[in-house]
Amino acid sequence: MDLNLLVGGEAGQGVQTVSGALSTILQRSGYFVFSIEDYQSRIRGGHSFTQVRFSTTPLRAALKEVDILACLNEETYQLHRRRVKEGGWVLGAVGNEREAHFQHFLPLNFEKIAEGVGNKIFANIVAVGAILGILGLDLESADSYLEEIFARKGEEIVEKNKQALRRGRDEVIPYVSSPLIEETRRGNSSLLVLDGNQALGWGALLSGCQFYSAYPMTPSTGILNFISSHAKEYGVVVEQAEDEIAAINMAIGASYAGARAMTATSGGGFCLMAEGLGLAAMTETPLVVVDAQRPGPSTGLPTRTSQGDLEFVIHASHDEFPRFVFAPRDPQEAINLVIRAFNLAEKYQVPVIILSDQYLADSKWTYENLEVKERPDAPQFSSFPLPYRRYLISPSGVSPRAIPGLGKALVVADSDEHDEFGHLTEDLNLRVEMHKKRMRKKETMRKEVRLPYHREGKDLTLIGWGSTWGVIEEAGERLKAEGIDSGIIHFSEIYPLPLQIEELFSHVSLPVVVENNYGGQLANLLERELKLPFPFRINSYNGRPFLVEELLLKVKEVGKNG
Amino acid sequence: MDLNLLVGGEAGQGVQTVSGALSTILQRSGYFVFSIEDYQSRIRGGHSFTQVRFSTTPLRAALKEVDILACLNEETYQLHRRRVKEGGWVLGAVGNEREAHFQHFLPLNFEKIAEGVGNKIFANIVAVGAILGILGLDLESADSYLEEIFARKGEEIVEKNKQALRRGRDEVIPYVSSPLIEETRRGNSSLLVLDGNQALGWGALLSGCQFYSAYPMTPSTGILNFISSHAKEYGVVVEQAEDEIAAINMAIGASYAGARAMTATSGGGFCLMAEGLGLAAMTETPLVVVDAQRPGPSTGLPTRTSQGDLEFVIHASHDEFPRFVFAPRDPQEAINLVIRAFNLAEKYQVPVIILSDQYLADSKWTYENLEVKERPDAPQFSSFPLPYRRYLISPSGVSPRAIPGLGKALVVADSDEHDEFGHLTEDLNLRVEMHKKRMRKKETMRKEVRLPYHREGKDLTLIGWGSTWGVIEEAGERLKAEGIDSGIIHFSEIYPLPLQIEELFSHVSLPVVVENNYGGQLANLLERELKLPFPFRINSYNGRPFLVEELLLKVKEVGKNG
Amino acid sequence: MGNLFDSQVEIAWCPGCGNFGILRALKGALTELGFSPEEVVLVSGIGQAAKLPHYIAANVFNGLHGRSIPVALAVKTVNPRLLVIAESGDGCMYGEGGNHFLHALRRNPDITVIVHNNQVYGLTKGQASPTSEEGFVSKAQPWGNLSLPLNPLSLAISQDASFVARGFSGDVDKLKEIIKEALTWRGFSLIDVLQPCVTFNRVNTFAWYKERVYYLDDSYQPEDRIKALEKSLEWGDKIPLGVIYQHQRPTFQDKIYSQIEEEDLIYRGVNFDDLFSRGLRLFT
Amino acid sequence: MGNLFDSQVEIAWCPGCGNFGILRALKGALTELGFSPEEVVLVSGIGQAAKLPHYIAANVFNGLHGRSIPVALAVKTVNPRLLVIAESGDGCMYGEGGNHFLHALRRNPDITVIVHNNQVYGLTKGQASPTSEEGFVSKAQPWGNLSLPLNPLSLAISQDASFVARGFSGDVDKLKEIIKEALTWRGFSLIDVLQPCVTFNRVNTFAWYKERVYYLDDSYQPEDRIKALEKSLEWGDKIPLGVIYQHQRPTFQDKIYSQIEEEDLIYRGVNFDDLFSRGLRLFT
Ligand SMILES: Cc1ncc(C[n+]2csc(CCOP(=O)(O)OP(=O)(O)O)c2C)c(N)n1
Ligand SMILES: Cc1ncc(C[n+]2csc(CCOP(=O)(O)OP(=O)(O)O)c2C)c(N)n1
Ligand code: SF4
Ligand code: SF4
Ligand SMILES: [Mg+2]
Ligand SMILES: [Mg+2]
Repeated sequence: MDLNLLVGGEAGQGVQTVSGALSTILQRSGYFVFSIEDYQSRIRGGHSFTQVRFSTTPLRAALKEVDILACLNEETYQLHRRRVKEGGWVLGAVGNEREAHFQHFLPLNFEKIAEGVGNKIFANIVAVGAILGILGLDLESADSYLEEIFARKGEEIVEKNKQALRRGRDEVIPYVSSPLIEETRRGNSSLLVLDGNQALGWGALLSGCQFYSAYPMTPSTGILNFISSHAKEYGVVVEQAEDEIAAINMAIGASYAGARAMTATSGGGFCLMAEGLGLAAMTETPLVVVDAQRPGPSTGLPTRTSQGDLEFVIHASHDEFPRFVFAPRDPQEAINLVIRAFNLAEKYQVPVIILSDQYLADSKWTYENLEVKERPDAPQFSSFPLPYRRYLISPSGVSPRAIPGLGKALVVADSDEHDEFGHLTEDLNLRVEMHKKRMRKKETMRKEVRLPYHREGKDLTLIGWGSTWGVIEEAGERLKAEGIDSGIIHFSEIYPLPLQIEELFSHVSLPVVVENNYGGQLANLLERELKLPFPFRINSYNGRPFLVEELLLKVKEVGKNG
Repeated sequence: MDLNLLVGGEAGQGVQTVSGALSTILQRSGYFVFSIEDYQSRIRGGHSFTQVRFSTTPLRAALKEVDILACLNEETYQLHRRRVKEGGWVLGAVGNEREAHFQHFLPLNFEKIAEGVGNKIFANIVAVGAILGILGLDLESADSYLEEIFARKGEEIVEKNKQALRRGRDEVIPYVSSPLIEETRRGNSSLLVLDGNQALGWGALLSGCQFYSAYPMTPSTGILNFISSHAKEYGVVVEQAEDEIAAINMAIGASYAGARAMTATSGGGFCLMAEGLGLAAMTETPLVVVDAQRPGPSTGLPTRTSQGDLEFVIHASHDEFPRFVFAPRDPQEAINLVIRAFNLAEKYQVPVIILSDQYLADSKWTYENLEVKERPDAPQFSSFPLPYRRYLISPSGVSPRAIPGLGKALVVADSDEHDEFGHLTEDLNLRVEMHKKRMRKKETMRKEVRLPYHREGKDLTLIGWGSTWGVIEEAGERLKAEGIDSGIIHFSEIYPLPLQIEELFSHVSLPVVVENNYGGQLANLLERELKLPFPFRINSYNGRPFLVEELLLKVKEVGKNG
Repeated sequence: MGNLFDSQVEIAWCPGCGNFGILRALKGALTELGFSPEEVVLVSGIGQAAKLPHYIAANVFNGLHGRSIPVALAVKTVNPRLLVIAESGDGCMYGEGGNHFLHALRRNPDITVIVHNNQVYGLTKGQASPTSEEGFVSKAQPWGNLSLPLNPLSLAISQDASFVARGFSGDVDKLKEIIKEALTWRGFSLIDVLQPCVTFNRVNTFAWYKERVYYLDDSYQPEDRIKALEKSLEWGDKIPLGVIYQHQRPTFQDKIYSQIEEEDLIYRGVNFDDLFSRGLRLFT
Repeated sequence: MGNLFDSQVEIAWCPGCGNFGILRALKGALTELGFSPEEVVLVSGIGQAAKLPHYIAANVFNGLHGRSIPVALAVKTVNPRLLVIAESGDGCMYGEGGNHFLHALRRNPDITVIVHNNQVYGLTKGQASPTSEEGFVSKAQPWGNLSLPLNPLSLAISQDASFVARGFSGDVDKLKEIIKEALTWRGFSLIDVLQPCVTFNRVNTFAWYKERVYYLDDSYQPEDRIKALEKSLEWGDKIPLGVIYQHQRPTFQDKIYSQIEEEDLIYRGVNFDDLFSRGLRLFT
């Protein structure tokens, strides 16, 4: 069983509430949920929708074909009607009779029905009720969810929502001969639903992050909200900075003072952080920075998704220094990679950049056994011979790190080129040694990086990075089912590329690089590092994530030409 | 004849005055001069020196071996004595007799001699006099130069400087059996001496640049000073901004309003401009930005040279957009490339980045016939059908540009993704068309880019970019003289790489890429674009320019291994 | 309200938002002062307020978050015949853009800055802004905002800004009059406009403002800097509206043009041949 | 002056520079207050002034031009037991770093900000700074600076900064006393120090300052905000020195720690196992 629900309306009609409600109710009923959010950069009006897919087995991607389309307004119908499956359902006071060639077209007026409960604002919950009715789920989980989220608004609101839910359900019941859900499951309390932003925030909390500074910027703001909501419990200082420059400099200051520190932003804010990134590198202060990508250039499309910043973050800031660039494939990996990022930032005293995107940030995944394999390394601040040399020139390039105020060592950090003590220098031989020392870390760092996820396939190999893993994986499986033996290489740890990468690519079938950007930035990186051409590329840059069926079509097209 | 002078002392002793004096006097006496400046990031103390090389034929690089070393302090002697040729001269109250194995060791106490004129501050001019004496130049040009530059300090100071000059000359005369200058030339008034910053500024003036905003940052500040000093004559608005973010946003605003606009900075400031760069790209506002490179990361070495920012500026700002990246090889080309940059920025409505560096910025070149081949295109703001579509989707990607207030067109520019009229849009199909439109420009832009300077050579090919041209050229000639047939490929227009680049590289002898950075950034770019390995690289990152002899040695080493 | 400045673009604000009042007042002011759309340039940053220029038929530069002032300053300098207005939210102007605001006060460019001060970050969904009250609760500040609100008026007066006013979007007519004064003022003019955000600011609502605001009467002398500073500190039960401070001084454009002794840049035309021959004389 | 805070690093300032006085005063204040080097963190930006931390034996973070305040604020927050001083030039603090300065006033972190105000960009060789006088001539401003100088004191007081003072580097003893007051003050303290630059500022010389400065006497009440604003506007023939304004209010660190109810961050230690098990409960 694999069902796909789409609910749309305008901003302000509560589409996001629907998404939260459906995802949670379905999860609590024992299903694996995968949902995506599509919205505009405005608070009211326009068009937004959510897709909630669920199944009895784990899901990793969004589909194009829809089983139930619930329309809170006419536009939703016009925009999405072609995606409804033969035999699917359309709910809403939309379209006109002539168009009702669907098996199930129920022209429910959600707002009118909601008015029956007292206010049209309950229309979204009416829609949830109607959907649950068609699915054939009882309202138990739904009721308790409504109680939770509306509790702070008072008893009356909770009651009205429950009524709205029932009215919706009751409207559809007469038309439902057999409910869509065939396999009922008992509530599986071990299922977890979480989105990318929560996962990144959670990763920080689990890492013992003690300082988080950021300036709000979609789609990274959810991390700020999440960490703030747990700051008290975890003892994290969270500060909204006056701008991104302050945000990164605060994080660096906090890290210098001994705290694990992180900041997050999106591309535009990352631009402003570029100088700070170099400061972290030069002062060798551990730092974790999340760039939640959205389409650009410039302000671009604030609420859409993109993988357009890879080349930028690899090269950001003037002159050269080593850094790690990671891009988690899903929330579970996001948690793990953030922990890993903190550990490695500290181990090598370098900045680590985590590339997220709107798709990862806002989408919800479900896990039965969330695997958090990484463990935060306890920081080691031992004692040092005095006078303390912050930048001792060592074979590995890493110097023992002391924290100001925690011992007798005076810790001198400098953004200028400096001597071993941290004092500024104009000794150009020393400069050469210091630059080598910093760059030397890259060799060990390369060894640290894990090989990409790899599944061999004889006919072709789909290559991707970051949040596209799930959709590539599912497209790959469908290809296999159609007799095309497709393999996968998927990068979550992108930079530096691991040492054995050449070997891995020495026996790969027709490589097709799939990216959510125009230029094929991973493909370019591979061309440069491997000195091999990667001519077959699938690139999307409309601000939306790949859907399984679309990707499948595109791969087949390449297949024809390749 | 080819002579090399080195004068050193501490900051505050007037080494830069010596450099200006010697360069100008020698130029006015009819010689081709090439000088470099080496100084620390401080105003007094430390060590700084200038090297002034001159000849009867044009010069393009600095040498290691020195004919006359003039030491305003002991340190200068200790640091540079090994560079004095057999038979060369050492001047100054330095070293000790035992070390005086030079043929000509004159332990002159410049400060004492200067005190004879009234003040030890004239020591630097005493040294100039001594050097002129050894060279055998009469003091006519020197006198008139002193008159010019000290005029605003009054008659008395001019006189004392002239006396200091004579005292210096008189001290050495007894020891000069035959003056170093064999070929005397008559003053050649058509010889021009200029440094890179002047050239970049001059290029802007010649382009009709009407607006220059910048925040001071070494080594770009000389451009600000130069343009300011001519702002009145040329009618240029020059504004020192509160920070680099303001500087680039002002320049963009000015360009939107119809003025040719430029800004300049160094790497750290360029970081802060990255977001503005994307704004120029998204709003399709022409913009010229100079990045005068210095070693980093971070504050690094403010007064030293580097070619470390190439990869950064190619990828700076999130997501993708086309841009030109140019790097002039010398001041003459700097003038031409700035004019070209303004023309192309306007033609394609894109940002153009010019990479300079401290070496180019501060060094003085001499030209007999300065060739300014480029001509500024007069901007064409015609009339347009109304309502005006600022972002008309055109086959070339370039849309007709109107200027606000100069006609009936309402000019709407937007950093968000927008429709043809410039209004923000959430139409994702339109987004795709707009992104394609912008990216489409790159194809025509590639055709616009000129092939690198190329001279074939059978044994090896030295490859470089920007300010290293002269030293590579001279090293190449010396190799030839030694029987090694070395060719050269030198890029001044680096990005995008021109279309025919693959062809050019298809028949190139052993390529050796010479760069003033650690990683070999041009080599990396070539590897990526050509899918060919460039394993032979010569990289220097000590903050100093290559000297001819040093480069030669390094090339030979590579030759041994290659 | 059929108007020369009407735009076709659909308005993306929430119904009931205070921004509508500012839009009406600004369009009214432009019309009543007899400007035509081509003469007007609206420069904005990013945020809900920053969308306003799209809703007016005029020249528009909708740039980066926080960076409207440097753009506006340059536009006005290049073409002083244009009427240049920089307009954006409190987060944009006082947060991300605080440094440009501060230094514009020193320069005194002849532009008008209109700040839609809803004391919250609207477009990013409700975080505290620089002008949010201490204790303001949001998802990002569940424990309440820990900082004092910025006082933009005292800040401006402390640096001798040329014209400093406060308006209220709930009173379109009076706001329009203040805007007209600012637009005709020669020099930098700031209007901080109290603007209810019906979605994210449940503290400083329309009613909250309505209860507190009052207009300065004719006895108030906006030329006295110390009095103005004192007045600017008034916030709480009573919030003064109107022109708090004014002081004529030479504008940035006046000074620049007296230096370069040229026609307004954009109209002087560039004679490239002349440039060229002058240029070649430079070094010879 | 053999002193616990003596550093081995060679001083790169010009002989006669006002910076030496500030260095002496600061070292004196630290010694007299009985601090030890490990307890002190000096944070600076880039410029001549910003080199100072290298000349004192203490913990040092010499960061980016303009960005010392966010770093200092974070260091103090993470480890409130440290004495944290942000120190840099007028260009660094009020120009590039203007926005951080402005917003620090709102937060009131318990740090001391010392600005070496030589009214010029020293390290980059003499351009006008935000505090340069109108008309100040330099290579970058051959026609003279066109902007009004920033008034950092009025700016700070306008935002109710906790402690605002002005010192003069030519009077080391008195400056030392002011620094001691600032260092022991709980909350944000600003000392704007008039510092002659003997190389690039030929207008505001030692003699120029000497002739004009005077100390506020005991009758002056630094608690009155309006009086303080008035006093802060005094500049010209007479320039007041001393504590211009002070007003106790809760510090940023007080508020943060009352929220998170934890020991000072860095001392509480992190129990990773505990974090982990608490974390796993979060979503379940
Ligand atoms: C560099 C950068 N940082 C952050 C953002 C995200 N952002 C967009 S609008 C906004 C705040 C809007 O608040 P305000 O300026 O008060 O305007 P309002 O929406 O309240 O009218 C932010 C933080 C951005 N676009 N660019
Ligand atoms: C981002 C950035 N922009 C510009 C510079 C160049 N810079 C270094 S110091 C300085 C000005 C110094 O003036 P001030 O802060 O007043 O210090 P002073 O040297 O006068 O003590 C500038 C502009 C820089 N280092 N970084
Ligand atoms: S979120 Fe607030 S400011 Fe934005 S449009 Fe809605 S009500 Fe207005
Ligand atoms: S340049 Fe000025 S501020 Fe810098 S050290 Fe010299 S005198 Fe002091
Ligand atoms: Mg706001
Ligand atoms: Mg200064």
